[in-house]
Amino acid sequence: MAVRAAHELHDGDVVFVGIGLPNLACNLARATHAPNLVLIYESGAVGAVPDRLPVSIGDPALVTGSLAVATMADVFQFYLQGGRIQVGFLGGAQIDRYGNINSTVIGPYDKPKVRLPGSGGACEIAIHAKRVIVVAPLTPRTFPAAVDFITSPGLNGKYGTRASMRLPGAGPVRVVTDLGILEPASHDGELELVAIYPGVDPEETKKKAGWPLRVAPNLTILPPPTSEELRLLRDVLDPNHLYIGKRDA
Amino acid sequence: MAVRAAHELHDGDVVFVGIGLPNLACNLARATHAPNLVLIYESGAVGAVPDRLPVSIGDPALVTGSLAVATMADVFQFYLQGGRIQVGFLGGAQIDRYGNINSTVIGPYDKPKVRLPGSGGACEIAIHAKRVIVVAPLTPRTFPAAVDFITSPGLNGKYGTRASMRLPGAGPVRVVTDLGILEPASHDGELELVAIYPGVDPEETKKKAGWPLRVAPNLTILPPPTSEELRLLRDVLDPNHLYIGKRDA
Amino acid sequence: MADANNKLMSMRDAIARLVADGDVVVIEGFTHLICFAAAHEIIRQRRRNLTLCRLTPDLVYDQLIAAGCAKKLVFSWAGNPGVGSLHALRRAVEQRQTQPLELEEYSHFGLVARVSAGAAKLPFWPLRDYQGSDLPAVNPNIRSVTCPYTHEVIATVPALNPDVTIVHAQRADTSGNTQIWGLYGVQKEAAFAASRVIVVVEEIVDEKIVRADPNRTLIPGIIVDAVVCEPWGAHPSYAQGYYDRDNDFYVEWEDISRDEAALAKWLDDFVYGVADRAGYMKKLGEARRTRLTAKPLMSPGVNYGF
Amino acid sequence: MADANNKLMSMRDAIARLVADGDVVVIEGFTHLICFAAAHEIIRQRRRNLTLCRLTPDLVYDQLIAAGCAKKLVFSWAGNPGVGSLHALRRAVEQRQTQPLELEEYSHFGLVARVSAGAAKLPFWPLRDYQGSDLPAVNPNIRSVTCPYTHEVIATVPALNPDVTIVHAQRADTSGNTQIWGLYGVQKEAAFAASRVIVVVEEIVDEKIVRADPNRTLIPGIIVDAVVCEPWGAHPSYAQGYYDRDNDFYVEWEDISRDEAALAKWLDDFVYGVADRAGYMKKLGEARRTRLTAKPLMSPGVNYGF
Repeated sequence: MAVRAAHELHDGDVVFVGIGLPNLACNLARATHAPNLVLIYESGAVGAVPDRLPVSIGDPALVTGSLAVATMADVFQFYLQGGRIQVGFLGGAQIDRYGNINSTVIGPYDKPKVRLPGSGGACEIAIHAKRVIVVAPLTPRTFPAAVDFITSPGLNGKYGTRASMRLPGAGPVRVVTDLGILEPASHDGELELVAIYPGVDPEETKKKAGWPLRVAPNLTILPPPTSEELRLLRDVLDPNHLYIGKRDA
Repeated sequence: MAVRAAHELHDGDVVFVGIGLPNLACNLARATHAPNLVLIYESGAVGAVPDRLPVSIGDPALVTGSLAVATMADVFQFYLQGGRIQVGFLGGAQIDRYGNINSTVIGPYDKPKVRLPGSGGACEIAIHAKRVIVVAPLTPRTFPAAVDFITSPGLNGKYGTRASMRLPGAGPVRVVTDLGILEPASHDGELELVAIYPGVDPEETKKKAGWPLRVAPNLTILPPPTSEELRLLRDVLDPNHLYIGKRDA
Repeated sequence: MADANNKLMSMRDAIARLVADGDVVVIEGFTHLICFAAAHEIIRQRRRNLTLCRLTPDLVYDQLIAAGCAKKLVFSWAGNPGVGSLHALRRAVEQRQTQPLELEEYSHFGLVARVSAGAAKLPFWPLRDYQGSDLPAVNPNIRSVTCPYTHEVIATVPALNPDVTIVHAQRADTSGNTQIWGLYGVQKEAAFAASRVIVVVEEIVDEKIVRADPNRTLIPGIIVDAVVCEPWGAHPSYAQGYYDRDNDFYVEWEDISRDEAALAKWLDDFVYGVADRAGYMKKLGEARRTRLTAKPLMSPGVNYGF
Repeated sequence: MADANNKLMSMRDAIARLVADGDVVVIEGFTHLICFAAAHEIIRQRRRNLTLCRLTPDLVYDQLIAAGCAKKLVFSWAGNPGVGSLHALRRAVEQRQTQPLELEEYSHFGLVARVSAGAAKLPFWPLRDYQGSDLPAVNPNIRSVTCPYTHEVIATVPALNPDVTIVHAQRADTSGNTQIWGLYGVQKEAAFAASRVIVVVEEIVDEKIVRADPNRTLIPGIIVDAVVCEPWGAHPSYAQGYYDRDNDFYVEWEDISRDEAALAKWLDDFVYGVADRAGYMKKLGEARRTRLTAKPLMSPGVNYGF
């Protein structure tokens, strides 16, 4: 997934980075095709070049040697709301067929079965980032037809479409999973399978979503990660395999 | 006037300082009875201890050796609007009987006889500072019954009283002139003569305002500046007599 | 305060004098400079019914909740950064005890906006947020205004003005002029928003040090009520230039907090069982201290001359 | 820009490419770091019908107005700081020429709020101001909203989003990561509010210098379009650590600007008559340069290690 996520980044993009896999993907992209990627963490570190894999988004390694440190008021008002962020990475406990994301509660809000951490910056990232890339394993539990709570808006839903709500960003334009990539259909914003990894069975994959997952007519088979990409991930960027297992790469 | 203005300051006051006489008064107060005065300039210098008489409110001497530098957004939002400023100094081309101040235009706004600099921070200082001290020479021209334009609100006027407008600060509680001190009457906020310098004739002084100037029953004669105060002003604080003539002291 | 030039006091006195039962309390610091030392003293002094506000409750509020100090939590992301859950908090919410914990939930931007309004003494703050989210449906404090120019509907949050804000920082003088470098979080806004401010620092420095680099001063002494010198006061979070984040402890907290008994024992050992921060650090041990101590990496100076 | 890592260009090219007739232009800097070099190049390139926005028009806009570049002025305090009047501006307003100068007037707080809204891409900014003042009566852009919590009426100003903002600073790298110390003014907000940003610096430094002290960076390269290296570019204003304010010239301007002919001659000599900033400084003379050069007063560094 890290490799696929890295491929979604363009050189020069200003990326709002989370910890874990997104961070890894950004560093892989910087080490390969996107040397001019600018990483911004909601903690206020701008242009960070961490010399170790940060465990938290406020890791001191993100500050030392960075280009700038911003107050969080500036990060959210001037950078994010100001429209300066091209890419935002999001994950979530639940993602519905329209890319609405739940990171708040499983079950009813007032009597939750599981209390999740909540939005953090996710809600505003989903609204303001020009493009949102979602990274999550494709399972029926993670991809139900409808989420228990909408923390971060997707492409369509009970509150309307992004256009009707006049949201500044394009929302989740790509969902990177462990089996393949989902993309919203242009006409209704429903996520459909547009690409799979080599050796993955599309018929099997269709069963992994909580709704009848459409397969794009032009379904493509993704090339396997290059040996160089795998070497970077396993030996350089995540030597202790904190975030990547074999499959994840 | 500098000496009288200095006497209006209490030790520990946080003062929003302008250039010229107010600055001189603050430095005199710091050198005498108010060593813990904290000087804040709208330019963002906090706790400045200028080693030369600053010519502009952004003089580098205000920054070097200061306690803090704030953005102007912080100065106006967090310090002034935030209610952290005890004293603001204001001057003006015209001050009316209720302490409304004009520093915008002489004549009509659209076809001014004289175009003055305008508000700067004066309007918000008049609204938010806990106490405002006005410093101006007492002449009919400077103290008309009504001003041509209200730049900064006083105690009463066409828009109502400070209470009816719910203004956070007390407004111009003291007007220091070259002849004596004016203070607003508690019942209607009209400025009246409450103190004069030694040798000043109250009857003559009454003629210096553009309205029938009331004299407070308990009119006091102010003590002359001490020799120490004069020495500080003339030899130490304003050696080149940029801001003080003999009389002004 | 009595003496504007010396607000120095012990953590015990600062908490005793400035934090009362039922207060709205902010202990800020986004991953960086989280004042655990103050939280532990609040636990030792058994404050109750506090409304705790923080973007990320983090371990610091999980501990206050476990110790029974909290009545309500105002937050925007309640996880163990990089690890997982805050189990004391989850227990309080998922298996509603006799006295359940009240929650008021925002996004980061929303809570940043609340302290910004508080600092500016405005009753609300406008932000472009929450369209298409369920958050406003569960939080009636998220409202809106119509722009008087474009007539757009813009979301609003109300001002947050805590009774007391506790800020950890690298250094301050005895008047409370406080300098911070590295991540700022919302420390400045939280301090200006509060009725009372406690600054806790790694080092007390002479006013001359502050005046030698005024652009580093984030919080002016004029808004500070107490200055506490508490080296390592932010552990297990970190202080840039002083010590690293104790990521191992954040991982250990997963198991400690998951088990109520283990958590109670931890509080007995490391909070109730020690008199102060010095005692806590002694208990933590020299080895960990040595491992976490920051290596020197000094920045060059700049010229303030004219 | 073509190359994200090298935005370096001459002042001539920067103005030619990024400032057009009719633009809304902000050259900020509150007494400190006012980019006269950019203004002079705008005059030389004979830009017309500009809407000039600044808290304090200062000499820099008095010169642009005298040279006929301005259609409109948005401001909050139009005087010669510490001296008196801006006579070109006063003539344009008091003795309305064939094409009079349009004025839009705020207080400092109001204009600070306008650029803050612009930087945050909000359509308005709320502030507690203007009650009891005639300013709203002469400026229909000063309006109000009702607080959705307290129902207070709070004043508002509209966002200011200039076509181009020109910021002077002490130093930047070639990507435009810009560091400022001493007075900040509204440089950060003005830059974030603009569609195009030109940064003019005393010194181009290696990215390593910027990264050695990231807390000093006020403006990130990602919002910068052009970086111009122009030593003494802020004279007669000043650059902390580089040169002092030329107070004598501010005083001299009183007489120069009072007399239209003298002002025209000054423009001929010091703006039209020189090719660039180097020419201006040469004309200004070595003696003045020497007198204004800043003395060294270095701040100590801080530790960024962990």
